[in-house]
Amino acid sequence: MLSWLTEGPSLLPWLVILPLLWSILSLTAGQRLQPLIATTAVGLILLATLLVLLQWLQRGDHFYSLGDWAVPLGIRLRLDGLALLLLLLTSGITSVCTLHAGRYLQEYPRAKTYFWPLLAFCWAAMNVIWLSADLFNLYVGLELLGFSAVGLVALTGEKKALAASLRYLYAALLGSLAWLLGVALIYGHQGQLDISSLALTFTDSISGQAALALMTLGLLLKMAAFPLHSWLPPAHASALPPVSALLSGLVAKAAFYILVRLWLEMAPDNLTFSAAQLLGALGAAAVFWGGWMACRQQQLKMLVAYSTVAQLGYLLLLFPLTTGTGEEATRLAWEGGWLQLTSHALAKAAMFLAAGNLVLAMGRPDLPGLHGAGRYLPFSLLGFGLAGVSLMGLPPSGGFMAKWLLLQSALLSGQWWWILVLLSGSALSAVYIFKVYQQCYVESDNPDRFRQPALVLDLSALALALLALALGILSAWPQWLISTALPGGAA
Amino acid sequence: MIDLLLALTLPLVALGVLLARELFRAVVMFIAFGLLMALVWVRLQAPDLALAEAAIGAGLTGVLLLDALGHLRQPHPPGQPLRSLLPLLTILALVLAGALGLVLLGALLEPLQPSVNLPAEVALHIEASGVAHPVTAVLLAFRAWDTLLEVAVILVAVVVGLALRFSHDDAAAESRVSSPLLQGMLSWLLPLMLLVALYLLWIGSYRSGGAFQAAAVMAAMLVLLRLSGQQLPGQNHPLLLRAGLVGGLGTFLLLGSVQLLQGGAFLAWPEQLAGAFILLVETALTFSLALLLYALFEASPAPARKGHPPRTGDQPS
Amino acid sequence: MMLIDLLRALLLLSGALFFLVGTLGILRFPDTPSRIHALTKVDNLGLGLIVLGLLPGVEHWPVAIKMILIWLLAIAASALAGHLVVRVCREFRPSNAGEQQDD
Amino acid sequence: MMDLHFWLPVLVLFTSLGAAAIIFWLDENNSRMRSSINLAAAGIKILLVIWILVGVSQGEVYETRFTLLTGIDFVLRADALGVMFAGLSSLLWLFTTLYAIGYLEGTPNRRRFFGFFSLCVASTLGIAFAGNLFTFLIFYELLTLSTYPLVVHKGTDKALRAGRLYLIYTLGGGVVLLAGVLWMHSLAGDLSFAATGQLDALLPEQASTLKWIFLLLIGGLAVKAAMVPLHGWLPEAMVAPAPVSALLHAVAVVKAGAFGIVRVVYDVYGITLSYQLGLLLPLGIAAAITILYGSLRALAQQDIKRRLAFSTVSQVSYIALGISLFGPAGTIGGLVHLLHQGLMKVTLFFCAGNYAETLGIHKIQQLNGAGRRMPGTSLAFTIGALGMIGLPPIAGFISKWYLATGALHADMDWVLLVLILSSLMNAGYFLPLLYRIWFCPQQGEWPQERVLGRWDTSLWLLIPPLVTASLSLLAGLLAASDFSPLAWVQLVTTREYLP
Amino acid sequence: MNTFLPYTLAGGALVILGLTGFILHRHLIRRLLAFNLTGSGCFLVMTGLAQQGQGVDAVPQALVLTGIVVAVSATALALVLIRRWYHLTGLTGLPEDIEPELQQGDNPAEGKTQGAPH
Repeated sequence: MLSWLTEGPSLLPWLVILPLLWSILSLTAGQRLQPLIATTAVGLILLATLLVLLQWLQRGDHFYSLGDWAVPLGIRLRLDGLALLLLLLTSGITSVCTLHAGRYLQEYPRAKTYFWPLLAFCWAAMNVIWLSADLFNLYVGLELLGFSAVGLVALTGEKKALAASLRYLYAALLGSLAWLLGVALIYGHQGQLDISSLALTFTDSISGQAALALMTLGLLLKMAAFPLHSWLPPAHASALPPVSALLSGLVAKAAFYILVRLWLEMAPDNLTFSAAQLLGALGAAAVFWGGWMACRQQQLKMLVAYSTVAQLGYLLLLFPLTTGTGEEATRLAWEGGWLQLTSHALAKAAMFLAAGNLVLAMGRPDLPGLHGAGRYLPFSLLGFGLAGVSLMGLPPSGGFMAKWLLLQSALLSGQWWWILVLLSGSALSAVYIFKVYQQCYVESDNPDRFRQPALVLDLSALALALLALALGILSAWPQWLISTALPGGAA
Repeated sequence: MIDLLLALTLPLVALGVLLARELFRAVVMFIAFGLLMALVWVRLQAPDLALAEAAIGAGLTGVLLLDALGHLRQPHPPGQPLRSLLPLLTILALVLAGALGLVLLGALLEPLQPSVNLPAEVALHIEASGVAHPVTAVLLAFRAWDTLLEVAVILVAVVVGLALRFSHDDAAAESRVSSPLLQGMLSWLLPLMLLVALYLLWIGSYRSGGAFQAAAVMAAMLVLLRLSGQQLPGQNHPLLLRAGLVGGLGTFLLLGSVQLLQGGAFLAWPEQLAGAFILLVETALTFSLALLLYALFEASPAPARKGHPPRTGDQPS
Repeated sequence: MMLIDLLRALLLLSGALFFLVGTLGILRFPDTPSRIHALTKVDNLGLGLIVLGLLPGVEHWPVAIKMILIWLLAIAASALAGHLVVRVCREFRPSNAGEQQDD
Repeated sequence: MMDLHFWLPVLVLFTSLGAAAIIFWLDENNSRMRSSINLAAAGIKILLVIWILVGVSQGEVYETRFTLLTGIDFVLRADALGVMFAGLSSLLWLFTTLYAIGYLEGTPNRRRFFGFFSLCVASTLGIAFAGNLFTFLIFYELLTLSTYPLVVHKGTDKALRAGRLYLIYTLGGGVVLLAGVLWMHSLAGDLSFAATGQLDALLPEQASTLKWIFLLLIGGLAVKAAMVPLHGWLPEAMVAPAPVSALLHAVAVVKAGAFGIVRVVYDVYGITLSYQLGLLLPLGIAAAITILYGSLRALAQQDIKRRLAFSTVSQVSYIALGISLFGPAGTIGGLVHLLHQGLMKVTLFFCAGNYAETLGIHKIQQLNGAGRRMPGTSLAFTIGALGMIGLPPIAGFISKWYLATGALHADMDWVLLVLILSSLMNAGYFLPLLYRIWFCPQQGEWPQERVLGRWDTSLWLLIPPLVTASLSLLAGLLAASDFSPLAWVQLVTTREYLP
Repeated sequence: MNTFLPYTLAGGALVILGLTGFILHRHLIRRLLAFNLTGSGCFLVMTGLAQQGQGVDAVPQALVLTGIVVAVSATALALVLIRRWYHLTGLTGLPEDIEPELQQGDNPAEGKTQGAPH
């Protein structure tokens, strides 16, 4: 076994093949077979992810040349600690979402047929992006991800969902175009597309800067950074809960992931102090604006969706905190940023699942609909609460650990203004999260309208929330995983 | 000279597309633009792209747009196509565009210093790829990963289309054009198109052409059939149709995994049989892609039928 | 040699001229049937002339056959298209007198 | 045995954590099971704490430690000071639970209440055992979170408003504390609490930074300790059910703030360093102001619970005052008051709850003649109130005695004045109550009388205040014995002043 | 200056035009047209620029072929959504763009379509 892990072929392609196979099968098989296929596929993908983890533990970072064609001609997959973290995260969250969806979709018989293939495509696309080291391949991956996500949002065919998905699609398309143009410039000037190879030859030129700027713009649009965020809240709020969880938890992170690879890996020398500060400022603006808008929402899912805008803003603080701030501050910010991503992914997915359950249970999508929910204390409410703890960055949660690291980094690098952003952002998130909690304690006039959601719905939300919480206590391992991928500093 | 002229025409036609008063005119201009693009690809010595652009970019996209247009009224009064809500936004957009234009100009005119000579690499390895035509080699050997995912992209679009199709109204109930002359013409045009498609598929391994172009021709054939009101073979077997839709991706995956299962790399073709494998993949792709492209057209939600106009209660005046 | 070149130039030029005229016709003629007239007749003639002008220059005979085939196809297609368009026109004119331009 | 030393502090936490988990899982109507679990957990916890207590007094070390992030450890350690606080909370938790079971009998949402109640105690014990600032911060915030549902338990507008206010104050304080901890951490690394502080190495160039950090830390903690002007939440939070008030005022929240101040002064900075940096005097002045202001406000209140609340504001600052007096006597006074005030205040709140629950009494004027109707409750109330004033032989006297001695030792004579003034005011706001209870005749009907059993009220409600009242009496009477709170505090103090 | 440069520049111009149109237009199909124009511009830049440097290059051609197929998929996907949207609302633009107040009046339509929890 051990020798197979060290010497056997890498299992990376399976992480994409399996979801693709799943989608093919679920498109051709009948309705009755879907649960079986889904279970098998999720099981196999989880297994593959675990084996990939074991392989990585044995042999460390490695590349996988597809079709045995070497770079620059071919495309290669790249596995490092960061990619592995996201793979694990994706597998974990998506399988819980699958579990949730399996039960939840019984309410939506029509959407059910095409939900599974789209979900599988989405999964495949995410894995493609985490593993990809090729600029154009990332374009295809982004499109695959964007289309399947748009499809998932539109699945209910409701008016709101359609408007939201159209908005989402157009934003995604615009973002992809900007990315594609950047790729075109880079290929024209550099003659290659592999990120790691480009890192060696990337020079400070007009075309290089223009390409980076374009790609950054596209990615910012795709990750809904302020002020390009307006497409996100309706899309995430109007989708089915498992879809929202997936989108907010994982899909929105893909663009950020690429952004980091781009700047910190491909062109670290091109990131000037002011550019990094600008990115950070956008993040800060998102934190405030998203938080403020979340406070103003009356619909539960809209509130959660705006909170995503705010939380994604924190991620952008990674750039100012890693640019020219010294080794220790860079390390802290790097770990803090990715830990923030991880904990937000878990917490937000939990929160959307829980919110969906609560809406289902209470029969109303708005905040006053929650009146009296505290009486029944469904696990979903508990899940929502625990996820909220992580989002607020209160201990003991992953969110707290992440913010702690970011704060430390800011303090160490003397950029005290980010401390203010982090602290006041946390306060702002406390406001909107307690706004929800508070509703649950109000006694309702009609206590009997509560409808207990199925246990699996409740538990899937709770499980993710507990994971987000546990990340606060067990963050040493993820932290180590992240630290192995520190660009430049790993060696 | 001709290049300058053509290059100058392109933005002008594009401007026409954007500024056309009527949407229909804009779409027609767009199709013309697509055909111009095909010419441009010829001038850029990319005949594959010319074929694809004409068939897919102009042809299929045009048909899709026209078809959609037929089902949409125009709530906006014609004229003022560039009407936007905020004048500020307009100014902002123009300033942004200007800035981007300058940057782009700078980037495009900068001297090129490629660090890698990829065409040389392609020429070096084409022998090993199993095909003689470089574009096909890139698509199905060197960067087969992209192509695989690209097929998935189309499939996603089709799946979304299927998911959003109205179940209650059968699209076939629509009035379709039919005439004896058309039927007669089709009866010898269709086989010809099939022949052309197969020819394109076959030629792809050593000259311009390949799965995508062939599929586009085949899809056009299917669209023609559909428009002429004929039943498609297998139309009443949804499972068969779906199998056809996923067949390309499935075959690609399976053949790509052959080496993987024997301990090799994913998407690596067996050394001696590379050409055959690629041809197999291409054949499967052609048929499947044809169905997919056709399904893009077909899967669109059927329109409201005559007498049942869409609810117009909240239509802005 | 000279003569052939001259002839080819003449053919190509007149072909282009026919196209120009046909295009003018599409733009200027008042109603659909007359526009179709311009399209089907004049443009096909122009295409024919251009094909004829190009024929002497080809090196392999299959190419020549292909060009002629293309011409024939274009003629057939335009005839059919014209026929269909006119039918649709006739179908729609009496019922909706120009007010329903959206269908 | 080594394993047990590692696991014991966690185990103490887990008794209430586990209880919380089970209670959340149980059905709302299964109150018998719920009560059994609550009481069993409370009992087990007390036993475990006693075990630790004995061990610590014999010099054993119980420590749980693992790494959270590089450079940051999660540390639970039972030292003398922590065990002192843990002992108080676990003891009072038992009585508060008993009381709460009786108090909430038949009301809705009990599952939620007791679940969070247990969580709350778990976090309090976490605070007690926290071995470094970071761990302390974790449980400090957790305490905020787990008390919020209790404060808003009734779900009325008033409760929600109080909850909001509570959050604004405590989360704001949490943020300030976080800033302080963060700064300290970046300056001095992972600071485990140690009896003598460990910042000496940083002097003198970091002196002013250390002062700023001190301000942040104390500022954050002062919110929970309800020091003026950060006390606004406490009187508002009185809308919560009586057991919650007991919890807030005596067992957990306010005490956590005060305990945090103790930790910072003694175990982070070290009393000597704090003294050298001149940090003690400002702290003492702030405490003195709070004491006087709280008493003044208490005098003006007509609502019993609000009067008690302002009394808490005043009394808790005795602890801070004691800390700020450099010298063992002052320390003893402050720390012992932490225990004594808990016992006495919890008694008072139990009694106030009994009056409200049984007779519907909320205002002071309504108390007339209550002594005859509810003799047991009134007896307990009297003991608590007299103790608060500082009358011997009740526990409160001991605290004030040591505080006064400490003030003299520390050459801060003005403190004496504060103590005297405050005691006078204590008398001023408690004696009228006692007078009304015992000596005024009943006027008309009780506002809302319920007959619960053949005693004053139901036994669930009666026994806890009687026990805590007798405990506060005993703590005063037997102060000189080896098992009194005073004795333990003296042990703690000798360790703090050891070097 | 070679054959490819004019096309590269034309590609740049197309991108600018298309982007401006994409931002300013409100009609969804017009925006789709603008998207396609921008896409074509990108393709031109990709091929043109690469071939300026290294002569005829199969790689960008293959990439553009992929891009064309992706673009047509995008167009089809968008059209599906537009049609469905139009069918439900009679609108050809997004509500926020056309009439901001439409949003508010839109809420009661929540459970209108199929599949609402029963």
